[in-house]
Amino acid sequence: MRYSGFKVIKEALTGHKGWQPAWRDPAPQPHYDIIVIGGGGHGLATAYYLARQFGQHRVAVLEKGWIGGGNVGRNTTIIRSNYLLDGNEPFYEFSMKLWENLEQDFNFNAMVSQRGVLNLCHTDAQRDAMRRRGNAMRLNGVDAELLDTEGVRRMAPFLNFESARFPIKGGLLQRRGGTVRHDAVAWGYARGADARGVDIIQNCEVTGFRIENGRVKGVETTRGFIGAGKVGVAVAGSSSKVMGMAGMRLPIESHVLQAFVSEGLKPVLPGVITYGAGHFYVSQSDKGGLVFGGDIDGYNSYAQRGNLPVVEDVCEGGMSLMPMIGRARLLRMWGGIMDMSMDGSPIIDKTHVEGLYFNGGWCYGGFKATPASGWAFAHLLATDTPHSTAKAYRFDRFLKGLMIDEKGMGAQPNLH
Amino acid sequence: MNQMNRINGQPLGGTEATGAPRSGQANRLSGGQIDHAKTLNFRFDGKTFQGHPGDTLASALLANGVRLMGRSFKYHRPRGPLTSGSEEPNALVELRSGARQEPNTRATVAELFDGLEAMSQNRWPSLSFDALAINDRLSTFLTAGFYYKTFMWPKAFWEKLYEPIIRRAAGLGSLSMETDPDLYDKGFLHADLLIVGSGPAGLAAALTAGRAGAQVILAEEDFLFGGRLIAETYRLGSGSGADWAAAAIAELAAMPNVRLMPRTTVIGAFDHGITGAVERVSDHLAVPAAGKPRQILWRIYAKRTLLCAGAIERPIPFENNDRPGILLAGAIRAYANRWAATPGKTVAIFTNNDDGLRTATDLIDKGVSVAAVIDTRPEGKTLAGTTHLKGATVIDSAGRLGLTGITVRLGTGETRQIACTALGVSGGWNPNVHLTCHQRGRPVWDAKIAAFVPGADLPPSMSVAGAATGDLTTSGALASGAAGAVAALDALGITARAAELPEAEDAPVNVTPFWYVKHGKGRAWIDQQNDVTVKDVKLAHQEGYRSVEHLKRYTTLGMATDQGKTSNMAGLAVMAELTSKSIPATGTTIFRPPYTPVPIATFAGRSAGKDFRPVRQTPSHKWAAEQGAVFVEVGMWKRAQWFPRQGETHWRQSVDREVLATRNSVGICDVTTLGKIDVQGTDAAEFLNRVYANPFAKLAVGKVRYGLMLREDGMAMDDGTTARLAEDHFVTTTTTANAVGVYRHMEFCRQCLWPDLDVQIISTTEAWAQFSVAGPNARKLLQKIVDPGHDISNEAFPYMGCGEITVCGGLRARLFRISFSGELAYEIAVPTRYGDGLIRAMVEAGKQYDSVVYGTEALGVMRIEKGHAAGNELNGTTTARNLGMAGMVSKKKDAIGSTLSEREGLNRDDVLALVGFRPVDRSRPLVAGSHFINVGAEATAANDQGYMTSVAFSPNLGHSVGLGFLKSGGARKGETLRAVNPLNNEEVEVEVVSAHFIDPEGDRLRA
Amino acid sequence: MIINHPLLGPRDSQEFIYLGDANLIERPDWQAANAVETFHDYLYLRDNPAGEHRELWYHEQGDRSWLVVTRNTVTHEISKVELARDVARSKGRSK
Amino acid sequence: MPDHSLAPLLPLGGATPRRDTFAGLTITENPDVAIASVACRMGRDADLAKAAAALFGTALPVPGQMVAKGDWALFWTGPGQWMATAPFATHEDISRIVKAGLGDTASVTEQTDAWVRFDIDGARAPDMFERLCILDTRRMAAGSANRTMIEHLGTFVLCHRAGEAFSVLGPRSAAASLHHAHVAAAKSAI
Repeated sequence: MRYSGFKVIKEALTGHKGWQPAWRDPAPQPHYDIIVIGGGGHGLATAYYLARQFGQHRVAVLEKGWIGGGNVGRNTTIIRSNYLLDGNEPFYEFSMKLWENLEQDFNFNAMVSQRGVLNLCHTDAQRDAMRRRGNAMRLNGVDAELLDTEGVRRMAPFLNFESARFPIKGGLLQRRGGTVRHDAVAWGYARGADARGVDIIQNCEVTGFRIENGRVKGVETTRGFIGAGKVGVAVAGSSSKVMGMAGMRLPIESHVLQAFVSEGLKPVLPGVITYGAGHFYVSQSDKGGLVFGGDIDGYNSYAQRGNLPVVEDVCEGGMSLMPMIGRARLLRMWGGIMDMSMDGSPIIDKTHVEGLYFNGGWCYGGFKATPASGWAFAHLLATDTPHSTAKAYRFDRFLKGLMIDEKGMGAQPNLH
Repeated sequence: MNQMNRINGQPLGGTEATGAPRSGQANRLSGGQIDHAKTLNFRFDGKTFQGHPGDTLASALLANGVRLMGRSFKYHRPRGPLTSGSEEPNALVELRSGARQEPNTRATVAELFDGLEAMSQNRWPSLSFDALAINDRLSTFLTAGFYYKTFMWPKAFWEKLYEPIIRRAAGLGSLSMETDPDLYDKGFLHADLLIVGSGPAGLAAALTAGRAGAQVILAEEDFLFGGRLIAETYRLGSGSGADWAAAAIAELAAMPNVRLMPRTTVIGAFDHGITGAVERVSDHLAVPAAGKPRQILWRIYAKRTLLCAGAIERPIPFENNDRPGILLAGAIRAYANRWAATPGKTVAIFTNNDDGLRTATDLIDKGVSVAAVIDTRPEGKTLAGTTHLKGATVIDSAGRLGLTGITVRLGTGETRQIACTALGVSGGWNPNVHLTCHQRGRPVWDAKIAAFVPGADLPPSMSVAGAATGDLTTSGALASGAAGAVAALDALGITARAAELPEAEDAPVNVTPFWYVKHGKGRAWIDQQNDVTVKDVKLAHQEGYRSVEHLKRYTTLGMATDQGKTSNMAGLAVMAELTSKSIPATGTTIFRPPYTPVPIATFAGRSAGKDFRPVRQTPSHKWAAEQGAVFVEVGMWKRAQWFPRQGETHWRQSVDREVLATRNSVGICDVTTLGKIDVQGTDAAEFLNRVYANPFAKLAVGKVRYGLMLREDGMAMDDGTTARLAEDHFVTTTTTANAVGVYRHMEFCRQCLWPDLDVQIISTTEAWAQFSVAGPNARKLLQKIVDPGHDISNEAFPYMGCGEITVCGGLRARLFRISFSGELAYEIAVPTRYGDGLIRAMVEAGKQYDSVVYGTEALGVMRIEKGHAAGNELNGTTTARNLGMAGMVSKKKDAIGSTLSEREGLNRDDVLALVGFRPVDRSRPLVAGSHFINVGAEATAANDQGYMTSVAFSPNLGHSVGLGFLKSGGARKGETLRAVNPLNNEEVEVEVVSAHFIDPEGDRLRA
Repeated sequence: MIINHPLLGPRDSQEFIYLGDANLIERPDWQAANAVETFHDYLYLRDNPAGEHRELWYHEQGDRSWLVVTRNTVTHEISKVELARDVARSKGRSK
Repeated sequence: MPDHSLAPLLPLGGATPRRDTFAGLTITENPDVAIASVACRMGRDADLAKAAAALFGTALPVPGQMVAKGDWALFWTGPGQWMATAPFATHEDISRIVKAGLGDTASVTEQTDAWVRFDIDGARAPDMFERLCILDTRRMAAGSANRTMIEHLGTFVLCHRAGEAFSVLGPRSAAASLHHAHVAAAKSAI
């Protein structure tokens, strides 16, 4: 069924009787050409592009709970392609281009809102580093503007220009950056994949891999064995748990990242703003809530909750940057489990097991990467060759010394 | 007895009666917990009203006959209060004005004070006439999730047209956009037992624990203690519940081991028994007292927590169940009993349990007319003094801006119209399990009361008592509160005896599940704030959004400011019916912190604005400020950036002067901010030999050596100089930025890697004021400072020498012959308190040489001229090889980072190398952050040759100079490249040169 | 969180800095033939269990001790706290 | 005490110590204490104990504790580490004095000017402290010495008399911020 304004009106006038389920609820078949483990944004996008782009239709997505229940449903909804390094920038720009046509592509309004992402800088050295990054973006054909203090003031006059502990010296602006209604991304991909024949199987937890002489044959699940020609794992947050079942240790730690939303407010913020001298980034949802976050709690965790010190640290950053939000109330806090990798960049690669492929290590950049991640993973699964923009996301880059370390923090996952 | 006059330490607020007419308060009753003798004036939407101390904004407005207080989120439906507490979804207002304007404040908990100002919100032009109420007419088009299905064409219209409209319509209240003028604070409390809630269970627990001598904190979100006890009329022992509560509070207030915390909401249960609580210190005042915070965020470390948070009543959705005047039955009872106010003169009750009947009885006793009691239960005792309709339901209501009547369907099937201006609805009570879920605990179903109760997976150290457990009787609450305290203290080894308790009612509520009224084609509201109706839930089910998580996210059920406290159950029940599953099988939605919304400023406390982080000042700060220095933030330090002199209008004039004077004569710079670590022990040399990539074992006493420190992954971590003061004593310096991290790293190496090395370290960064004295006349200047006994001639004190000396007539000091500027230079250190005196003395001594004091800009210029790597080069991704120091990484010893720096990817022929650059056209400035592109090549990422890290105008060379990383840089000296800066649409042709622009052979250093 | 410091008793985790897996104590031999591989595994690979995890915390705002904390990464429950120096010695590390 | 020509500057920038008074509480800047750190050399615990007893006239304190004897006050700062303090007027060169007494049993480092010290006196002290730090100063015993965080800074909190006499030692460079935090917390509480 195609969604449209006309359809909405027609259904409204006929009692909404015609709406169908957005996706089926099929029982697992005994065998699929490709199984994607993980019904989050990346897994669903992978299945969608496998079907839409690579002609794969005997595909199943296995989700242990409900689709979209992981990080795609618990993030701060920011999209951007303002990366510095060659290994990253083309990939995230590819993702941005997919975002820009996504809704028309999968016929679901995910409210892709390109209202700009502004990273602020507070020292001359930060500005130099930002200029290097902005120029790298431009050399990659990506939009970027370096604002001075006055430029920032024009865009966000409510920021603390008077009594800031760390003065605002400018900012790097990507106008094409913005936000997306996160749940809608999972639902849109699920609906689009389902419509193209993909089986989305919820409440089906993978409990093991069946591997015979180095080749994957399928997966054991809480709903029995399911055979597969190829298995792709896209379970960021739980990557170590799942790949551990295939005997792999990963260059990844699981950490909790808290996010926060305020009560609804009339329009306050122009786009996304990030603080360069504290851990704070914020945007405003279409419903009016300030959606904000900061640093990860910093210790390994699989609990989807955090603790007060980080809540306080984030709000301190917010209050030093934009003191006019002081009387807005924080409504809800939640935590997502991040696949923090050893250089802050993801992995999309084959494994030592033939037919077993891995997608993870997204740190907290996973949401913005969803479309490109799905496409690139589908490309790898379908063609056995990495997508042109994802060639650097290899397991062996650490052994070879080819890290993709945007922040320069090294093998310290909680600092990326 | 009136508790308003009883709570110790609580300001009464209010003013003596102004003689203002009471007649305005048409719906004011007698009695209650308010001070009728005092009158408070307040304004709502510009109109003046009167209320009394003890009122909330909601109770005062109801007393004044005002039911309409807000508009709903989506359909802009007229709304009045549904509840009398913090779970209120409807009566949200903008409280106060100007910079203190406070959006989305629940009128039901806003404590009335004289001069209070409130405005209704989310309406235009006025509350009674709201243009966007048109949405209500269009509601059939605006069903759950409609926006996911449209607004997609044409693509560009989303940001330009649709979204701005949606954003303006959405949102609730608005911010003033001004800086909040109030103070906020944070604090930390410790206790044996934290009791959350002061209803019958909480008070019984507090008395039990308090009398046992335990350290007790009793936190109550209300401004009065007692919970339901002060909202009910039933007796406790010989007196009223309010009397008993007041007496209990009086006893507790006299106990030094008990801390009573009214106006304090426990917002979250975090790891290991830590709870967060927000105390509203000044929200009941017009303006906080001087120096006092508006609110305090308390972090409470209690060994045990006893949750006595009571229960929250739930409504029964029926067609048009959201009109102003339709409240929860318990709320109407509370308004009448505690606040002496009624939402209407003629009230009807709609209930599925006996508790609803109580409201009718209490209203009748207060002389409020009860038009009828509509009871879904066909059986049961009949209530006297009113029409008690059994097996009946309310199927519709009337009244555009406030309730005028209801339509009832009798058990017989016939319908009846009943005129009333208020309706009390009771669908039963949900135990308040909120905090039990904060560590992902899941409530379990209790069929007896048809509600979820706390599960077994409570946060460790938390237990639950009273109505929160599902025991809804007062006697049960008292008993379980006392028992809960005894058990909690027993776990701590404290013996307590349960407080003797008064006789109290123990009537069961006899609830028979009745989740929503099926009759009718219209809309029945489940989530009143977000306008989620029964129809929306049905549509979500039809479209496959059937898991609770999908239901919530698709319909926004339970996502409003009340977080579903009054709506989640009905939503679940409807979905359960549609999927023909039981409610527990359908699922439960768990709650997340905070319990009620908390101002962002409260979480920040004092760490806001300029107090975000502390300021570190250098020993010469006072002197520099006297000179009118311009300061710059370097981490938490404030350092002098340059020292403008008379007539200098541009920073470059000052910086050029400081550089030239230093290179031509002598300059002084405060370098105290560099980290200093004292390293001692018989193995100190071996220790340094392992933490630095280059050798240290053979450094002679009295000598200094430059050290390059790598991370284990081979990237440069930090660099600095290390001086050997004795065989077993070194002083090593770090960069300002990495001082803390390097110290931490050294402790890791010392304790975790080589635990038996005899090495002790301690930071001395703050203990010594250290100044660089650089330039041809540096020695001459210092000879006037250093005591004559110490020979600092080039022969006696050569380059890279160091020693302990005395200055200015005997003050102990340290002297290091090191140079960052490339000039003949020393660094001299004295105990910090004498740093101010020393710089004044050196400036005096330098006068005859026209010495200058230079800031961080000149420092930067000179280190770039000299080609020293600094922060811009040590960016965490650069190896020794990138920095041109590959030779320093000794292969003959084990040092952190040496092994992994051998990886192939870090040693390819074309790796980046640090080189110098100068503009071909010397008049052109260079720009840091430019990228290098070969001449003739297209400016694309594929052709990127590297990037410029640091630039400066060299007043010595008369042109701009730069440092940068260039592919195969070492082999490209003399090559011409383009430094492109597309951000500014500019590029400069540059020549690759040595990074050492000044004195490449280092003759000056050794002079 | 609260870490029960072996010398100082319960202290708020806010006084500490987290490093990660306690295996970082077991730094490999730099002279081994495959040193690059062993250092790679040592520095980059993690067990990252959902459950009991031995990890390094540094009491930066306290007594500067490095601690090995055994903590459940699902419940955050801490079952054991040791001085890292003692753990290092027990693993045969010395000079 | 060497007689040189340089005038000292107090941490808060004044010539005389700063003092702030509230009902039931005073906050006093105290520059008159010399400090040296003492760190036991590997395996020399017994020798150090002996030398320390001879020098200070008391045993070195155990973790979390402070001892005072005559001119000397000592508090534990870490495993095998202590701070030794004495009157500045008579012990300005404290590190040499302590090193001379302890010889090669310990590493000794001058710490006097690394710290700003505020003496906190009065029954309302805990009311201020509970808005500054995590430590339970209300129930802290006399002789307790702890390092914790105040205003994002690592500080020592010493308890001289339970509930009413404390000292706070913080990084000297941040003296002004630390002082501001104490005064703000005191105003907030009192």
